[in-house]
Amino acid sequence: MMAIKTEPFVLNIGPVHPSTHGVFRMRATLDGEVIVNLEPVFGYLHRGIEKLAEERTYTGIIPLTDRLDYLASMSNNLAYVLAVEKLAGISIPERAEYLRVIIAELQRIASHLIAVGAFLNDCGAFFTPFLYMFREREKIVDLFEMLSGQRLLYNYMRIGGFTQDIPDEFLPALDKFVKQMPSFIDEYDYLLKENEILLARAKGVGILPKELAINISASGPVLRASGVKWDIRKVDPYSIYDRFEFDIPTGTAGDCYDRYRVRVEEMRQSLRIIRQAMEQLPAGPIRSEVPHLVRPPAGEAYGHIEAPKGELGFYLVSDNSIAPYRCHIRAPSLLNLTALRDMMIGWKIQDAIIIFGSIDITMGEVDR
Amino acid sequence: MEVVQRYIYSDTELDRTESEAIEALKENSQQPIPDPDRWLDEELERNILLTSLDTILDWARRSSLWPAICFPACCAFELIAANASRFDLSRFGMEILRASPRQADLMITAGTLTWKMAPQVKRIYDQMAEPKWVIAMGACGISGGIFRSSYNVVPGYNRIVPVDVYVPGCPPRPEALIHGIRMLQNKIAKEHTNIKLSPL
Amino acid sequence: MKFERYGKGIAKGLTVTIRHLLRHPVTAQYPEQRLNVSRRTRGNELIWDKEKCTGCATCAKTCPQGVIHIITSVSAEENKYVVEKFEMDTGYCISCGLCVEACPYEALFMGYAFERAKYQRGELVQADEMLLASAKRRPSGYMHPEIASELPRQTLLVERITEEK
Amino acid sequence: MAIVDSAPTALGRLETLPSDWPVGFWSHWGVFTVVIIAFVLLMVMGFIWLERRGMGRMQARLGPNRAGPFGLLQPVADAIKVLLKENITPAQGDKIVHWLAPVVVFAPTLMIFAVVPFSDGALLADLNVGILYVVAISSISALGVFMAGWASSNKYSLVGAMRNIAAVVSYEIPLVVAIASVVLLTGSLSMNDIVLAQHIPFILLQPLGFLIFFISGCAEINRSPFDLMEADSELVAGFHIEYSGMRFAMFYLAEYSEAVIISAIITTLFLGGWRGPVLPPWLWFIVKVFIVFFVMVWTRTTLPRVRIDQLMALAWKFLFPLALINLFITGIELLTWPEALPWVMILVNIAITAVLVLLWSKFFKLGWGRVEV
Amino acid sequence: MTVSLSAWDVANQIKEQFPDAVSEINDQAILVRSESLFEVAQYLKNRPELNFDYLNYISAVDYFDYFELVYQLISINHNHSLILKTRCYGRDNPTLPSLVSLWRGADFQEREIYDLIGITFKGHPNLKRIVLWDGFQGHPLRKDYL
Repeated sequence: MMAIKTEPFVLNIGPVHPSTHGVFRMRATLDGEVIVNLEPVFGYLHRGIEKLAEERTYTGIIPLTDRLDYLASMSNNLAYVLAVEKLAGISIPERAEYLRVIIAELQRIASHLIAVGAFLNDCGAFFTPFLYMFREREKIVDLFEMLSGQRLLYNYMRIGGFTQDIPDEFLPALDKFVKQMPSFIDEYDYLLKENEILLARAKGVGILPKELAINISASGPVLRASGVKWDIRKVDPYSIYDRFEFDIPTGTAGDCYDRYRVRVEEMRQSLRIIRQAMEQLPAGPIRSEVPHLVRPPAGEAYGHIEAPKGELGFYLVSDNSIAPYRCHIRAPSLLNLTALRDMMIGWKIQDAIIIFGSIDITMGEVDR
Repeated sequence: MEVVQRYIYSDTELDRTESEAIEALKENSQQPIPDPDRWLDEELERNILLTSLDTILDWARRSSLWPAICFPACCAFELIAANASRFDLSRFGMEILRASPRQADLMITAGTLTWKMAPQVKRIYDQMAEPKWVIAMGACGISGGIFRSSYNVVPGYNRIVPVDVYVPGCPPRPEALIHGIRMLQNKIAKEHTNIKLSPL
Repeated sequence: MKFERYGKGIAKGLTVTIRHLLRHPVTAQYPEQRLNVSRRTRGNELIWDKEKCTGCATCAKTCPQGVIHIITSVSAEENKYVVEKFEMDTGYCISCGLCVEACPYEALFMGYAFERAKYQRGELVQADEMLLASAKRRPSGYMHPEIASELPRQTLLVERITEEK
Repeated sequence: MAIVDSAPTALGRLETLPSDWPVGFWSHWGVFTVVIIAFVLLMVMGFIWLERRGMGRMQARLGPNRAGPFGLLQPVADAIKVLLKENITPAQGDKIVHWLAPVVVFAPTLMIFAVVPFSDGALLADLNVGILYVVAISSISALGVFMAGWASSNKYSLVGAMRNIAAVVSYEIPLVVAIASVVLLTGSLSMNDIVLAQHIPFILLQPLGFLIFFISGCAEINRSPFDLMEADSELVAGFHIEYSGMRFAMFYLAEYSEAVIISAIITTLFLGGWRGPVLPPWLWFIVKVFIVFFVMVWTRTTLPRVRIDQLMALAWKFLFPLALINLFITGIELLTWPEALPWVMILVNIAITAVLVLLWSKFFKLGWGRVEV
Repeated sequence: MTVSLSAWDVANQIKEQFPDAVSEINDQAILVRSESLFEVAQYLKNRPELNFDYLNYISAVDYFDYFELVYQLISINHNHSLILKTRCYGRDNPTLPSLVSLWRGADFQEREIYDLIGITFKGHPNLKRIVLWDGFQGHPLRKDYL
């Protein structure tokens, strides 16, 4: 029998591709449909945020941080203001702490909704779960719009608290949302959790072993799906997270399905935290006295939070001027992609798409 | 399967050609492309020019604007929100997001454009079949927005593609985008087309 | 694929979509049906109060990217600044609201309207008289609670019962 | 009749069909050609409208409602716009093949309607090998798809076309075997006779056959969950990625007219075709076609896409053996109890289907994860 | 709570092994000589009491005279952290050992530093520009880049 001569070919997936969640590019070398090599190419959304931050005031950077992970602007704001507050030694009022927790958890739900919806969309469920998730996200966006006046890039947090106190109609609306949401999560689970096709597509695909996950500095749901119980909210509680009861959902296999499930469970846990925070929310001021132009003493600080995508940290170096000397961003999306090549080699293009979708990245954060 | 050595390591050849394309485009697009305004003159004469065939054609074109995929950054999510259940662009027949630029009519430039991305966007625009329109969505699309002073950001899509409608905002609300799309539809309604049927 | 559950999962999914078919959609048909935006909305323009403005240019200094151009001259008789030109580019503004927050004389507001699309790039630059408040250019309640309380209540998707539990 | 008599002898064989028509063969031919083209175009528009509106409602939104009343003119607007868009041929593509491919894809879909009965005897050609003709002709479009994929000189389109060939070749087999069991029941290959034989719809007598036919039909025409050749989120637009303007319109049309065909054949084979009380036969036919298509829209809205090796495995490991067993059982039933009461047979067949599907589901293992094809 | 290990204690442990490695110690961080960075990192990772298996982030700061690299190491098992710093002198061709062989999480971060600050990491398997294109002039995050 004569052997057929075959040759691998290079397929460019991206930068403009429906499933690259922005402008990511993968140079995949394929043998038939099987990926034999893959090289991620970044930088199509590199806007130089770290450089721009060096020439802006500490407050003026907050709009920049909005645009990092634009699906979780509030989390970015939170991470940044925590870093600055650590750097300048500012304490914030109790009410603001609670509101920060509520808002950060709402933002986590919103971001996970998109992540889960986009992942299912990548699996090929023709926009339906995505649109359902988007509808739910719209409710959170409404709440955030009520607070900040914008729908996507909120710019709501300030060093020392918030811009404005929450309006009167916020808490009743939040209460309604918290009551409605669990039944929606159940409904989504009913829609696709046990779907045979989804199980076949996602289970056992794109396995990220525990050791590798730690070694590549993965964080967030990607790390937890691999079975590492590592959540900054628990292991290094920032803000007032040590006052709430919640569990850290972890996966076992570290495959796409686990990552999807971990996100869904985290949404439930976030609702739990919001409920507790709403009960305990004290009255009082919303912002501590902070000068208009913050001038932290020379030094350095690293503030980090458990953002929806993973550990988001800001490493700030101050030289006692109104702008940071250096603002380094530890972007979870970028680091989670480190093992992309290992996870994808040997799988088909279709798997590559869902593996990529299950990592849940935002290009604004990857490239910065 | 044995894989040829050159596929394993990153392909520097591809990097070099990409780099050349970026530099060339950067060189050639230092000035903004003027906004198309020929249709404004046509508007004056449209009573004479706009035939009933044009009316039907323009109706068809504005009723089924299929957006191409060009979603670099943040505004994309307001665009998707406009497409999603609550605002539902599909009412205007726009829910078919053609992933292939060949079949799309409208490019909604949702997001910051970097120089590294610029050749790709230019290419998408060139690949779109006539007639085609561009909506510059958001501050980054119009002027570079907050990132204008950055070393890697194109100050506005009108440096590389002609823009029909500018929708300001950072990001614009979905309603604002729909308003922009309706403005574009009004513009299309006034266009006169010389039909040249290309052979099948 | 492994039909461990004999296609039960697929059937469950099908029931969810068919139930949605019978529910009322959540769509607001925009040009006809409008959602009330947030009272604090940061619309696509600035509203400038010429009377209150002292020309201190705090807004221009606070703006993270220098959208606002303000040219003042000193008026000898009244011993104060006279604003000769106040210009901003809505196509460049990111509506972050920092200028409104910073203004010490409450002379600057975010706009309430958002439909500000234009056909020409040049039309997006607004100056002086164009920035004043009018019936079509209402200020929003961002950082101005007294205005916010007069604006209509925001439409919320949570309050609309779209699905029975 | 004089005109029929003067018809060329080559067509003489078909002459027997339309003896009751006023001007004989030619008018029959002319009327039905026009009717079929109009029917296909209208049905495609109806399908596009149904799909977009129905899918919209299932996704908690409205769907197109601006162009015309209820958005009914949306497909018309799309059609006019697409037809008058620029035609682009890739510089490195094969020009002739690129030009020919849409025609090769679209023409067979019209041809199939020659044998689909709209009412008793109301069909262009009552071929005595009708269903065989359908199977034969419908495979031609796969060739067109491959031509398109290859001539575009685009990797995505090539991969899409490859997938399509693989899917069509695999799913043709369970499809034909499922048809065979229907043919066993009727004893005739003619579509008209198949409908006439259905005093009770064959979906009840052949539930397993229907299931197999429906799944492989969906796969054949690349409806979700088997829409691998277009696979929006993976292959961008699949084989027609480089097509624009009128040629893209032909692909779009072909895609939906294939859906019309599969719906029509399912209606004819399993749902009793044009049979039904009260309403006129052609209306029953259209209603049934729409119902079948609605189920396709429904599954498309709900289900994720399968992987290419799973697609293959489903055809070869699940559907093919089941189809064979179904054929075997149908044969045995016909031999042993030819006189059995229909309702007994219905119960027996449904029970057999349930047992078989459950059993096969138990044994059917693709294995999670990596599968080398 | 992630415990920040006392830099003095850890520095003493390092000094036992590598007497010349540590050049400066303050409350938060240990400053290591760039030549012995790799050995120290390897020691920190493999020593069971420390077991820094997680490289949280790498940052580089341009101080005109030198570039300061900041490594935050975390041990998932012991839940403690340590900041390791090193300095890299010279602006023309600053070079440091790469830590990719220890923590693969360093991969993209080192590439990014190479791209934006212009520090070459010896031993990195695929050191090329990550976010900018090949022909880009200069390194934007350097303080003298305009």
